Amino acid sequence: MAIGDFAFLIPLLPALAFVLTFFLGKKLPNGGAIIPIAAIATSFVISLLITLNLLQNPEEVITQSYSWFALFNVGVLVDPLAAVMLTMVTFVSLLIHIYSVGYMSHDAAPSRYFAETALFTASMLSLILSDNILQLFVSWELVGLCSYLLIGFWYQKPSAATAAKKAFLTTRIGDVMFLAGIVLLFADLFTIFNGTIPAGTYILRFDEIFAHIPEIAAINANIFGMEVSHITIITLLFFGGAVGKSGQFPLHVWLPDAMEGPTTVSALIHAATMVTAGVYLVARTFPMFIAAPDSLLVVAYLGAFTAIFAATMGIVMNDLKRVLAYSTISQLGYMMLGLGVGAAIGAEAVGVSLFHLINHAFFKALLFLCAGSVIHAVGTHDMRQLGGVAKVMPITALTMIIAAFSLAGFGIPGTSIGFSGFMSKDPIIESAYLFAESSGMWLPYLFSIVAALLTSLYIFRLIFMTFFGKPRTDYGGHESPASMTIPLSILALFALVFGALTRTSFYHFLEETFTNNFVNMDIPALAEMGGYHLASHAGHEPLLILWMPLIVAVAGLLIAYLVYGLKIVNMDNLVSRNNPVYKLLYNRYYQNEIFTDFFSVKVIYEGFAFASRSVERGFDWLVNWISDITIETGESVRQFQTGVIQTYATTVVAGVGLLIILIRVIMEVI
Amino acid sequence: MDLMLLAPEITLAVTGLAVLLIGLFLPVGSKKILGFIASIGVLAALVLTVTSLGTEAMMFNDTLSIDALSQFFKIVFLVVALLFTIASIKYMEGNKNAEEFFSLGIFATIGMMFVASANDLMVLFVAFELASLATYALAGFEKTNQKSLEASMKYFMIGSLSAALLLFGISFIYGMTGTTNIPAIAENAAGLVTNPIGIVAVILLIAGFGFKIALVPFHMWAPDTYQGSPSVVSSLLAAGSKKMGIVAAFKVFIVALIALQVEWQTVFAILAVVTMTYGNVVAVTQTSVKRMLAYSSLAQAGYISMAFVVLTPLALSGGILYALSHGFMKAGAFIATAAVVYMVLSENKDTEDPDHLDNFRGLGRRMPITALSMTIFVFALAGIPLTAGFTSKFVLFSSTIQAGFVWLAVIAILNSALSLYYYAKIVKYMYFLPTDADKVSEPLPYTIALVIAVIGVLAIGFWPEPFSYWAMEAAKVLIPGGM
Amino acid sequence: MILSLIVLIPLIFAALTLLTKTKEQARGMALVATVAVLILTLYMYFNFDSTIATNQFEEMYQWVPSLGITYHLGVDGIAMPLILLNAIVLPFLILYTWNDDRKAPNKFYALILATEGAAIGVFAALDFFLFYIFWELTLIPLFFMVSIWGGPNKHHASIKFFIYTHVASLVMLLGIFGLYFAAWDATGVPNLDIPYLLSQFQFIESGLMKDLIFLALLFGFIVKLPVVPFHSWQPDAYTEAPTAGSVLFVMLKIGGYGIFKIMLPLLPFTASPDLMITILAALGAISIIYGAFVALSQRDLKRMIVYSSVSHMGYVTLGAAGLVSLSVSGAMFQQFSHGLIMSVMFMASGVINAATGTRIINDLGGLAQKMPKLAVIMVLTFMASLGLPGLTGFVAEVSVLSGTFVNLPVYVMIALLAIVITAAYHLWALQRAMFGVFNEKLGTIVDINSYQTLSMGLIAILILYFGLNPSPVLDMMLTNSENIISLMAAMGV
Amino acid sequence: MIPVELYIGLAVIIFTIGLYGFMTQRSGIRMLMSVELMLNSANLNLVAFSSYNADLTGQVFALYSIALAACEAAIGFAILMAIFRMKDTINLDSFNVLRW
Repeated sequence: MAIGDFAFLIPLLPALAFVLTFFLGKKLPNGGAIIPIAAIATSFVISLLITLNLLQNPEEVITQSYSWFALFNVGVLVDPLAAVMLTMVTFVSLLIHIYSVGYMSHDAAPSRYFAETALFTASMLSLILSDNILQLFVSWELVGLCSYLLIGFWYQKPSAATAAKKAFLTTRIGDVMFLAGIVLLFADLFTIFNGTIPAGTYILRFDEIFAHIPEIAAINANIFGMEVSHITIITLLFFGGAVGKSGQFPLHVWLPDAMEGPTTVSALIHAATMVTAGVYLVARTFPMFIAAPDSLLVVAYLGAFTAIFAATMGIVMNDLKRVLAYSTISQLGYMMLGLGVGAAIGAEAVGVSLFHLINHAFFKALLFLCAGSVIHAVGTHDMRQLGGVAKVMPITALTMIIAAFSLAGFGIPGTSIGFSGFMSKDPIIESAYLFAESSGMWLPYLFSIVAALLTSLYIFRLIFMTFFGKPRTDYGGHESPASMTIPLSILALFALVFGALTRTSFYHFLEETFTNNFVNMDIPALAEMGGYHLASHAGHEPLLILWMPLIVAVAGLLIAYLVYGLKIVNMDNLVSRNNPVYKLLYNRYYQNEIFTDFFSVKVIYEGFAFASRSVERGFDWLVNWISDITIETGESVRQFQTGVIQTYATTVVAGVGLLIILIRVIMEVI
Repeated sequence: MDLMLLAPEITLAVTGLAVLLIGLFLPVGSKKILGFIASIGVLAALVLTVTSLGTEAMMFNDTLSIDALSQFFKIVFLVVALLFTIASIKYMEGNKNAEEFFSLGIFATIGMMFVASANDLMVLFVAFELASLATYALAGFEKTNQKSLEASMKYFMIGSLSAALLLFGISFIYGMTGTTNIPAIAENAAGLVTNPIGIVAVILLIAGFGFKIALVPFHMWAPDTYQGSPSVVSSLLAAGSKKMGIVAAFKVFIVALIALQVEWQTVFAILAVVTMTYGNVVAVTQTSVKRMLAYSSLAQAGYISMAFVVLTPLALSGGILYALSHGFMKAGAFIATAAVVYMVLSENKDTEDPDHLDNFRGLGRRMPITALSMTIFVFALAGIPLTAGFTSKFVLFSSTIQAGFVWLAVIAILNSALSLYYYAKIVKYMYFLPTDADKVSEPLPYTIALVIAVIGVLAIGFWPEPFSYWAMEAAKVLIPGGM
Repeated sequence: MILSLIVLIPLIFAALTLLTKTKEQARGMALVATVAVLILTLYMYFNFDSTIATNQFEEMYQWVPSLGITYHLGVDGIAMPLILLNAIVLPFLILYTWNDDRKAPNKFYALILATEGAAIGVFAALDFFLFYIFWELTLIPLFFMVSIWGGPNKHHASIKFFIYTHVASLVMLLGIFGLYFAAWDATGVPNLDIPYLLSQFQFIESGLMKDLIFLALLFGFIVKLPVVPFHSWQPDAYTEAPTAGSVLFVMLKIGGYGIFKIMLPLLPFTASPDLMITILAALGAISIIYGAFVALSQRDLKRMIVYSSVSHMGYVTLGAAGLVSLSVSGAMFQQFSHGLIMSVMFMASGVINAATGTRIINDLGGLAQKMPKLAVIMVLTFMASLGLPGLTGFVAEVSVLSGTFVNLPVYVMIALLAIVITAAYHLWALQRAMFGVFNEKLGTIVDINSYQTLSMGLIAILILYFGLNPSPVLDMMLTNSENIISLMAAMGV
Repeated sequence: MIPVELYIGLAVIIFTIGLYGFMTQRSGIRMLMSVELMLNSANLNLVAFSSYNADLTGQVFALYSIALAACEAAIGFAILMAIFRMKDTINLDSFNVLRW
């Protein structure tokens, strides 16, 4: 039996682990952590074996489909794109689970924690190996549910409950767009099939979708007088979903608040599972994006903007985890940018973006786990109260510094020397340059460069404020136990060398995704349909462009060192409420005021909901009015019945007279 | 001529006279037996009528006609009379004038029965008056009760006026057609149609019958009389004598005056709508149950009057079936009220309004059988399925649609829905509002009458076939064309 | 015979239960009856052929030949799942109330059984007379239920419900009359058989008549459903009803059933099918979004659930209007799913009300700490209600939305807007009521008892099961919707 | 021969007088008398028509109706007597306990 036949076990084992841990966990040591760990480890092994097999035999893509209900199916599709994601997710998730054993040892309900994280992982794995868009959406939603449960893990804390709700609702806005995209796609395919779908054909499976891209593209809708292709609408709706899940502007507001959960959950969300789903979705449906005019440009612009926008906020945050949260948003922007520049470099963009996704997973997981380690030890995550932690927690400090270098993208261009982050971020910026060159749109490239500077600045600010200098408060603390430091070290190793080791083979591997025997896509032809002009990707950029990312990274490091290490500038002048720029950044561009207080509360809740409530009262009033008026009529009409016999007689006589007259008149009329 | 065809009437007459005579020689204490005799007599007459269903004959120079219509209505009257006599056994307990009460009731019934089989305006008028005169006396039977007297007085006065109107109308009909025989009038109708007096005569007749049916505006006496009379008498009036007006109107208008069809159809359309709406709207605000039932009776009369407007065989059979159902439902409801009134008065003799809604509080616990029966009756009156009320409404309203009178059906339906409001109010008082009062024992005669009525209501609801069949046969008498 | 048994057992046992003296006898009797119905229904379900769209297990006896009334029962793929729903939930409902102390338990359980019998009767009836009888009979036990065991405003609520829905039933009755006589006049034979009358509708000549009949029938169904703006009886009745009453209310899926069973086969033959489709779709879309907004503004947990029900019922009409087999079967499934979800939600709100004495969401707080079992079940059902995949609500919603979009994109977009709002009020309620700091003012609170856990938990598991594997009920719905749609395709609608 | 219209005219006049009396009088006795007037006007009609149509039915009818009027009067007086015993008046407009 081929290893591929076990692919369905990859999500199923963690799902099973969820059930077992949920019901039995309380009775086992460590909340039954061993169950999900074993399950995910098995999944990891299967994923790894499948990936290795695929590396050798690229044509052995795994596809299995079973009918689910009506016209829909459930199935497994493991192509190179899915394989690398599976491996990464299982691996990072496994490490986080192991780390959590120590981290959650003091918590009241570890079994619930492990059950939910197992389900979280299972959903993400199911999302990755879906062979149809509906199953992907189903898993996508389950990921959202798990994030809701985990962010609100400490539900006793009102702030946690609020943050969980906010995360769910904000991503839900994206989800609805995603669903709308699916609905539109279904309707188009249904129409293309003329309403009769042959048995065994599942029209929402990726191969069917991709096979009908030209026909979908041919359908036009008229929106405000503009002729827009349905494929553009569908891809933009899909991207809307990705914006929500992957925390792109303007639906990123939930991500920083998501820190209310345990730090390990943040690591899972930010590195392995949830936020990468959006990027994965765009990568998965890349053939549709590239066939859609303008959709990729939107992806590129929004990605680049998010990268710089989030980075600006990263430099003023004082909360350890919040800095990392904004960093995640910013890095996700890079990944989106990497996909968006597919408008210039074609299918290669998927490799470029995904490579950054993988590397980011390693160093971001590492950053969060280190932060968790620090928080676990010292009990606070306000950087202003820390300082000199490196002396107390050397391993944590070292691994975190490695992660920081990886995030900032240190490495030597043109060689295989550099941190993982460098190996993957550099190509994105380069591609952005290529994109700018071929299309004349320079803004994404400029944004990506400035964001790189800011990235370096905020992460080293964090390092200097946390690990160096003198302790600002008496926080005590100790190095974390081995169950925590070992995962840290492993992740650090990957953050250090993974990029350099796999760089060349990775791109090659992923490029196979759209030319294998499951979907045979002619990407250039599709690009033509979308109106994009592909440029060849070769390293003949000017030297300055090649070195630029490193230059800004070093610059960021230096500024951080000067300001926060040597303190040559008194920050008190800058960091003040009177500085409008600082105020703007510190208040996060007043997003909370705009999105939460104004839009959600004022417009939706107090506006629409209460307007509807008034209408509802109106309906109620109408019904009651009918009843009241009847009773009142009865009250007044009954007064005719005076009880006096003469009145009665008169009524009878008048009735006779009236009827005679009436009947004469009516008969005349007739 | 076979006198056996009149066996039910003869049986009743004999019973009535026997009760009257025997009563003269009985001490007050043993007058209870009179009720049993009367009940057995009525029951015998009922059995005789039911077994003779389907016979057709003409008697006494074509002045009496035995046919499906007359038989059906006789059954209605006998059923009501049976309920009345059984329930009265308790009501008359210890009353020294019991023989008068029972014989008056029986004579009234005989009058109604003769109206049902009358084939001549003269017979019809005399029988009409016989029933009226007997019920005037019954309504005022509680001579020392001001309400009873007032009820009787109003009933009598308006009744006399109506009799005069009716007779005046009949005299014109006679003058213009030269006959009082009902089918013969139809044959000689030419003079009626051309003469403007014809319309006046029609209106006068409508006023005369409308008084009995209690159609607005000839209804003014009805709420007062139903409320003031003894409850058992109200049951006879609402369930019995009202139907007498209906059957008389059926005969006179549909058979005799068919030539003036358009005129009286228009009048009945107006009266039906006004009556049902007025009855329901005013009933909503009533607090006296008997008065509420009186207004509900108006509304029901309005529904039945729709049969005159629609005038298809199905509509007539609906109206006829409705008459039977209404007999069970309304008689039952009044008898249930009588039981409550009896209970209230036996607790406190001087209760001001013994039939006030407040006295129905917690009846579900206090008098479970009465309350359950009352619930069935009011739901039946509202037209809830599996009761007689639904079956008859089903036939009647559906015929309205069949004939294309959608507007009439809509008004009737809305009225029917409105009526649910006050019927449900009675149920609410009986079951949902608490009371501290204790459970009381329910008098057996009332209970038996109620059970009979409930059986009737449910039988027509569950197994409508025989009833609807005979109703259709009866309708065919009026419109020989058939379905 | 089996169908008659399923209908009559609850009714007969209702009468028997009325005669019992103690709570123990009454609830035992009720449990026996509902379990018997469940077993018979399961037997019927497993012998049901879901590949054919015709009526199965038919029974037919003459009843009132002079009016063409027969005692005609039978189930098809539209009715079967709904009977199954009733049969499944009712035993759990009895278990849920197992330890409750209330006045007149014999009446209480008798009314539950009567409602079950009447509801199943509506689904099984194939004669309009019988159909209408059961239809009206569902009203009375619920009227009593609300009036006797209801909340503080019970009298107003029950009478409003009673009369409002009675008006609708009567209007529907007018529609039935129209259908009845049109066929009678054409053929000269009275017949109230449902399949027969549905097939005769197309021969009515007057287009106006056809539209009037259609609209009259439709009015009866949408008030029962209910859809905005004919829903105002519902919030009061559902809210004031005792928990068991609320559950019985949601079990009464007769409005939607009528739409699928009676409206859709008639739709292509009306004079203006497009107008009718627009009416259905607009009512559906408005209900979805309006219900969601009003639910968002509610402060009472139970009222919020009720408005969420309004919102969900919009999918039924919207999917029916979609006229694609996927959307129609999705709408049917929505009925099934909604029945399961809402019953647990009402049970949960009932438990909370019993434990804390209030249903005002802001007065609650942190209940999850004291009632962990309830919290788990509640989160699951709330998620199902807001349409989370893997649970029944999603299957229905996605089928309705994607199917309907083919023909009616605009209305689907309106419905899509509501999804976020739907999520918002569900999550808001969960956050305020279950999570956060425990409100100490609520005093000592114990978790749900084992009967309640069992009943709510098992229904919740069914929600999960049918969400993951809807085919056992969806397949028969699909068969019937395809049948309806192919009929329409033949008419060119 | 006197034309039948004159009889009818007389009957209508008597009937109207009776109606007027019935509506305006408060005394029960007078109201009864008004009723008698109306009934007799109808009788007059019947007899006139009978003679006009050369048909005896009308006269028979009139005899019946006279008898019935007597019965009616008997019952009426009985009721009025009971009323007088209770209230010492036969002014009927003082009886309006039952109303609305």
